[in-house]
Amino acid sequence: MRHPLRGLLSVLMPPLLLLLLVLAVWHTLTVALEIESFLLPAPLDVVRAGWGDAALFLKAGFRTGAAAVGGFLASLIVGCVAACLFAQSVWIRRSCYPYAIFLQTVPIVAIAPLIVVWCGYGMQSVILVSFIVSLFPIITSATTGLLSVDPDLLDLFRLYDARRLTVLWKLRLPSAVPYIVSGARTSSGLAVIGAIVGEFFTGYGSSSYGLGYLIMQSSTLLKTDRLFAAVFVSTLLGLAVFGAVSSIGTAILRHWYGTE
Amino acid sequence: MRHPLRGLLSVLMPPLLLLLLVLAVWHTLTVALEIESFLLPAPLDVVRAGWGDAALFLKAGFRTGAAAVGGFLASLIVGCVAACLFAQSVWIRRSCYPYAIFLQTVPIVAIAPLIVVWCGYGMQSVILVSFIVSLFPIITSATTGLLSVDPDLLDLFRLYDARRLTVLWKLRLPSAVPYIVSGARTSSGLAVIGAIVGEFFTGYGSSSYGLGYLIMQSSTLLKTDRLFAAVFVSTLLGLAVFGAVSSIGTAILRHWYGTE
Amino acid sequence: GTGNEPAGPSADAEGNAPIKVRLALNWYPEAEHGGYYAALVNGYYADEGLDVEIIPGGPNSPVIQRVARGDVEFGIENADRVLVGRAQGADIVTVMAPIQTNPQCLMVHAESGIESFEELKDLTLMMSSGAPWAIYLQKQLPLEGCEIVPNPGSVAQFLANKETAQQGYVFSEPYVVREKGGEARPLMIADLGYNPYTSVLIVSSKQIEQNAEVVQKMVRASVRGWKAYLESPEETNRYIHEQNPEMSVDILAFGADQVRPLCITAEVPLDRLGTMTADRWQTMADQLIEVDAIEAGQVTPSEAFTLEFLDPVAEPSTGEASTGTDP
Amino acid sequence: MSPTSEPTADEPQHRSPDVDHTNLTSAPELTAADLGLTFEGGHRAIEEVGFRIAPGEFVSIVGPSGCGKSTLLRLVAGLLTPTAGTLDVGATSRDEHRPAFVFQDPRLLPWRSVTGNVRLPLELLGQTSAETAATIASALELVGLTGEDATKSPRMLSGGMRMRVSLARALVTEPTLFLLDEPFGALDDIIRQRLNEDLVAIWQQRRPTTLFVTHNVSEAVFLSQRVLVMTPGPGRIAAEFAVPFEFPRRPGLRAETRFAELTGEVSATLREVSA
Amino acid sequence: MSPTSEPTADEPQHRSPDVDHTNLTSAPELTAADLGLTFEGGHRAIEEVGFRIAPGEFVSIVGPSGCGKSTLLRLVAGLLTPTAGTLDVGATSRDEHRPAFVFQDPRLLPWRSVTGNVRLPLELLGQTSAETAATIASALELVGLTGEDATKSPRMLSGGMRMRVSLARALVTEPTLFLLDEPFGALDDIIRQRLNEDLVAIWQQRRPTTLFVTHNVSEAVFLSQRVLVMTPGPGRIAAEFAVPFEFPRRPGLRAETRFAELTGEVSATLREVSA
Ligand SMILES: Nc1ncnc2c1ncn2[C@@H]1O[C@H](COP(=O)(O)OP(=O)(O)OP(=O)(O)O)[C@@H](O)[C@H]1O
Ligand SMILES: Nc1ncnc2c1ncn2[C@@H]1O[C@H](COP(=O)(O)OP(=O)(O)OP(=O)(O)O)[C@@H](O)[C@H]1O
Ligand SMILES: [Mg+2]
Ligand SMILES: [Mg+2]
Repeated sequence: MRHPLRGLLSVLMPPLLLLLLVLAVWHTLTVALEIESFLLPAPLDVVRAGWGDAALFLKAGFRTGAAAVGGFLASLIVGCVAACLFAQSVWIRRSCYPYAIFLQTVPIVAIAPLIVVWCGYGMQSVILVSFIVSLFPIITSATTGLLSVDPDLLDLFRLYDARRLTVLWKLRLPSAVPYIVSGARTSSGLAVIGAIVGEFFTGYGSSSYGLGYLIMQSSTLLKTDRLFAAVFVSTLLGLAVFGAVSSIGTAILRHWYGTE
Repeated sequence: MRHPLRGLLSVLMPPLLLLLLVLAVWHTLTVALEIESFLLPAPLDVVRAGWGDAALFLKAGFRTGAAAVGGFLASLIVGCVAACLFAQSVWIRRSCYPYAIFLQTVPIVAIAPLIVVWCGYGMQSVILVSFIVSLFPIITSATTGLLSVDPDLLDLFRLYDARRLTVLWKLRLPSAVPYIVSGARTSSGLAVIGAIVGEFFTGYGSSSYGLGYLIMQSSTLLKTDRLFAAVFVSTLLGLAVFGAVSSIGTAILRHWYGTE
Repeated sequence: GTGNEPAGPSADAEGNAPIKVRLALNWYPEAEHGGYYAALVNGYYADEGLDVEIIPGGPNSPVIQRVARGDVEFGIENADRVLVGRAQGADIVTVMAPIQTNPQCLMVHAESGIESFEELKDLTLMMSSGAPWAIYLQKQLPLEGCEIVPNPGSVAQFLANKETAQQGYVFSEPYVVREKGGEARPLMIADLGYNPYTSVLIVSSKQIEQNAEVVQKMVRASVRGWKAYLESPEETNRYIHEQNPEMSVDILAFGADQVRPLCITAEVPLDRLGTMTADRWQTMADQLIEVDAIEAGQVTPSEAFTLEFLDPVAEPSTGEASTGTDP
Repeated sequence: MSPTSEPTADEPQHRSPDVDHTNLTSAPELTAADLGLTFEGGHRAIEEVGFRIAPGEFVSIVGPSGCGKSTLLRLVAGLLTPTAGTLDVGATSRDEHRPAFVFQDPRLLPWRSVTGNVRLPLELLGQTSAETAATIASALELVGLTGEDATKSPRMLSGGMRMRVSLARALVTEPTLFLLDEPFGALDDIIRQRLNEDLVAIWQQRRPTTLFVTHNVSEAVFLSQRVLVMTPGPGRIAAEFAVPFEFPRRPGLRAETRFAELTGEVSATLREVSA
Repeated sequence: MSPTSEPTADEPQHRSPDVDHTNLTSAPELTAADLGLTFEGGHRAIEEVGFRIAPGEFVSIVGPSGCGKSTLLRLVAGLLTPTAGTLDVGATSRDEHRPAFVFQDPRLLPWRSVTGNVRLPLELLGQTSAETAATIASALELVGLTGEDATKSPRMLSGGMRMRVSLARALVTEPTLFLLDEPFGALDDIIRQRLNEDLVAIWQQRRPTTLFVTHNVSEAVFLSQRVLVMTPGPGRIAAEFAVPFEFPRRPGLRAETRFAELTGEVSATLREVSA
């Protein structure tokens, strides 16, 4: 009934149209309001800056992306495990939430020296920062999910004196999937910004750099066009991770729950 | 049956016990491993640094806290409104999510000049940064919630040809409350770190300062004990906002859904 | 009110109301801004009929952007960034340069025995590797076996690991290192030949066109302030400490000591404080082109500064020291 | 009529002569021809269903579990779109003959009290609270819920009470098209029989076109003018029975022989098609 | 027995002499005295309930909607804790006489197929899939679900099918204590009567102590050895009736006069207490 190419087109059209609109407004802004290019570069300049150094941006994007994906996966696993612990009792929750919150509210600049001393400079530290930054949403949404179980189903498990672990594995975790998916969506973006911030403080030198370095450098040199090109790549990165997480999440939800 | 004071005590005991344990381990670490105090100060030093300047930390905490609360509330409102738009159609979602992700993945350092130039230094810019940082979790969890509606209930509304707005207001939004609460929990911590980072880049200069200034300068001048005291205050701040959001959320959930 | 308040603005000799101007700093208030604060504290600005508000900065303060847009009238920046800003279209002009020798340094541990850049070998260098001076340094030196990593913003790493070198400002980081029981030897970047003026006063060219008189007053008072600061910084330091309480009076005193020889050099004695030369601006531009910070032909170094507001008596007769157009 | 004869849309209407026509609102006529529905997964739920239901007629549908009764009702309500055949619900706009639907599972909004849930359709139709309070109270009374129950949240209700709330929610709009999917499944006999009688009374008064799905053959016969029997899935209409008893139907009817005979006949057919 | 006489725990058991004792597993005895439950909000659901149910006895409970039948079953299952009186379910450990419970709402795990849902209790009791496959298949067959249905997800089931899955889930563990909360509420008469007969057969074979809540008086009489009638909330036991018919009970029983008489008597009492 539907041509596959037309399907793809209809998927891509609206965002592209909006993109064009946004670019037009942005362009008009820079021209009409005479916004100086050192503040907000014209879209064309950004494209030119990005295109001119495409290979470099791509490489940097890949490096940062790899760290972000690593940090995200670590958060997903550790976050779910932590949430399982948190769901066990209100005491554990009360006792441990402060430490989870600490991880979320601590500025990376404050703990960067510790991280570097213990993990050294390089990818592993960038992943660690990305992990720290993206952990909390998973913990909190998974915990909420694990606790929002249908009480009737819980009764069913109680009837058979199911052990906590069994309830967790066979009831709470599957029920929490929609919440975990929602948390993972949030985390995916945070993992990317976490990797970039990680590169600011613990990242690579200048010979092999990620987006964090490009952003820092362009900002120092006031090369706003380059800066925005790098930010654009990081957004693309965020979109890619988010898109992947969303698609997987949607597939799981559709398969398991028949909901969108 | 239960003495109220005993109740309070039983609420506070476990976290306090764990805190003591953590402090003991931390202390032992700094002593046994001979970790230099400029890397990881002993807990006692941190307490001393904080206590000695309690008034100052309190004032800074309040300033940052006010900005964080402002940013959080703005996110809550704007995030819910955006999610309502996102829930209207898959096209809007596809078209607008990239921009939401942009806000999450853009390093504040990259847009700080724009913010400062347009909003000036001070509280309003700090609130703006806190808002930008804490917006995404609300959008994504509220959107998930608005879309995870019981299809049978949706049928009920379809029967009466309820307008989109009515479905949104009377069905989707109430159904999404548990998701919004979960998103708000995540946001609360992000709003605090957002305010701190905001103060790094768009803050009040230094005469009337928040935690961001304290953290930045203690870090530069390697006053690690003060740095950790400031981080501790920011964690307390995060806890306070998180606690408030959680309690309100739990109350709403208990009232509406009878679940925890 | 601790008695350290700057002399309040008062009506000038002709009885005109004081002119409000804002001065944006590029960092938290420190010794590198000492002269401007001295002008405020000692009432030199007020003497000129100016009501100056000094706006402290911090990391990544957009000083050039704000000055260029006219959000603030004056700003403090470093000379290389002025050129970078001009290359990006910011029409700003430097009107005085108090610190002749750039305070940027690379600290090594004293016990390492390293005394010069050429000896840097097998070290971890912590520096903002994207900054022009850092690129210049990398181009100039072999840096055998050196690993360059981001500057973490604190000297903790440096203290923890003897095999490191770290960037710093000569009047700040070495003090912190000493305070924590280390001993750092600063290697001045200026000695490599990369030596942009520091803490220069910038304005937009529009400001010069429209309010030359105000600029003149500002420069005059600032020069006075710097001279005063170099002589007796104590009272000013106390005021800076109030503005930036995390900076102790001691470290500010150390800073003032360090900044003095950077301002008063063999070429520039105290009475010519604030002056600049076209040669150095040209060199700076060439170096920036060399490190790819700007492109050739993007800036005309002679347009980036003017000496017209500096005391013409003290100037060697190079430029046409016109008094500028009346507003 | 032989139970194996296929009903067609052209068959004559069975209308009892003793029905009260005074209060007759114009109710829709329902016509289906060759109606079929295949779910997305490929499961054929109903197939080649044809019927014609006169305005104001009360028709019951019985059939084995899973044969497609709920699916048929959802099609009529416009909640599903036919994948084959045609369906005419006799309305030019949805507003004209808006169906009231009692779902098989009594889904209530968990964040609203009983009253709030019953008020919902009125709100959706744009009526203000002031004018609705009395309507709601009388609907709740009709289904046997007390004032105390009215303030309870759905989680505090028993299964039967939830079903009654859902019934009250449908009754409150005074519909001209009434679709009931086993509304009395979870109710005890006392309340069930009382509601049967009330339902007949309501129907007589307002004469909505009514489709009533039930598992209880004697209930189907007691209530309706016609009974449709469906085959196991994919459901078709296997037989239809006219119910020639006069209205209003009194409880005594159940004890009469002609009632037992017809009920037995329908049951036998049902058993036959189920086998 | 007069319908108004209060039952006591000391009353003699009614056991038919023709029950098959060969396969008798030891089933628990249930004793309640002065049992009461008040919900946290202050709502008294049941009050002063006393009974004694012999090991292997089949007892039905009827009563008006909202009278506390489900609550009583949940108390017996240990899902609620009595706020007054005592309840002895004749087991020293929960493992000993683990109740199988058919909930009034057929709650299934939405992420498991029909088979997966039925397998759940076996998994929870630690049995491996290999040995359970046959058990599950036969339980599904018993409730009339096909192999095709077995792979469906709960969302694709009709209301009656969901109820049957929930029944199969309870049957699969071969329990000694059987608690059924209107398991046949959403089923058509055909399947309902077949399941009635199957239930009697299962009970006869394994003799679990059985508490059966229903709205259908004739079903209660057909199935059980004793029928308890409860008052409207707060529920008490208003009357009890011994059912003296022999086992196995054949469909023909429903047509007999003594059946109609007893059913009539119970219905009358029910109507009386409900009024
Ligand atoms: N969680 C609860 N909190 C407060 N009241 C409750 C709760 N659950 C049930 N009730 C009340 O307890 C009473 C008995 O409920 P129960 O579910 O036992 O009734 P029932 O006899 O099973 O009714 P039905 O036949 O309609 O299922 C009802 O009035 C109900 O409103
Ligand atoms: N969403 C769906 N996707 C696929 N199959 C479905 C779906 N909903 C229902 N079915 C199937 O369609 C058939 C008819 O379902 P329906 O709910 O109409 O039965 P019913 O006659 O109402 O049964 P009951 O009396 O048990 O309620 C069933 O076999 C069911 O499995
Ligand atoms: Mg159905
Ligand atoms: Mg019940």
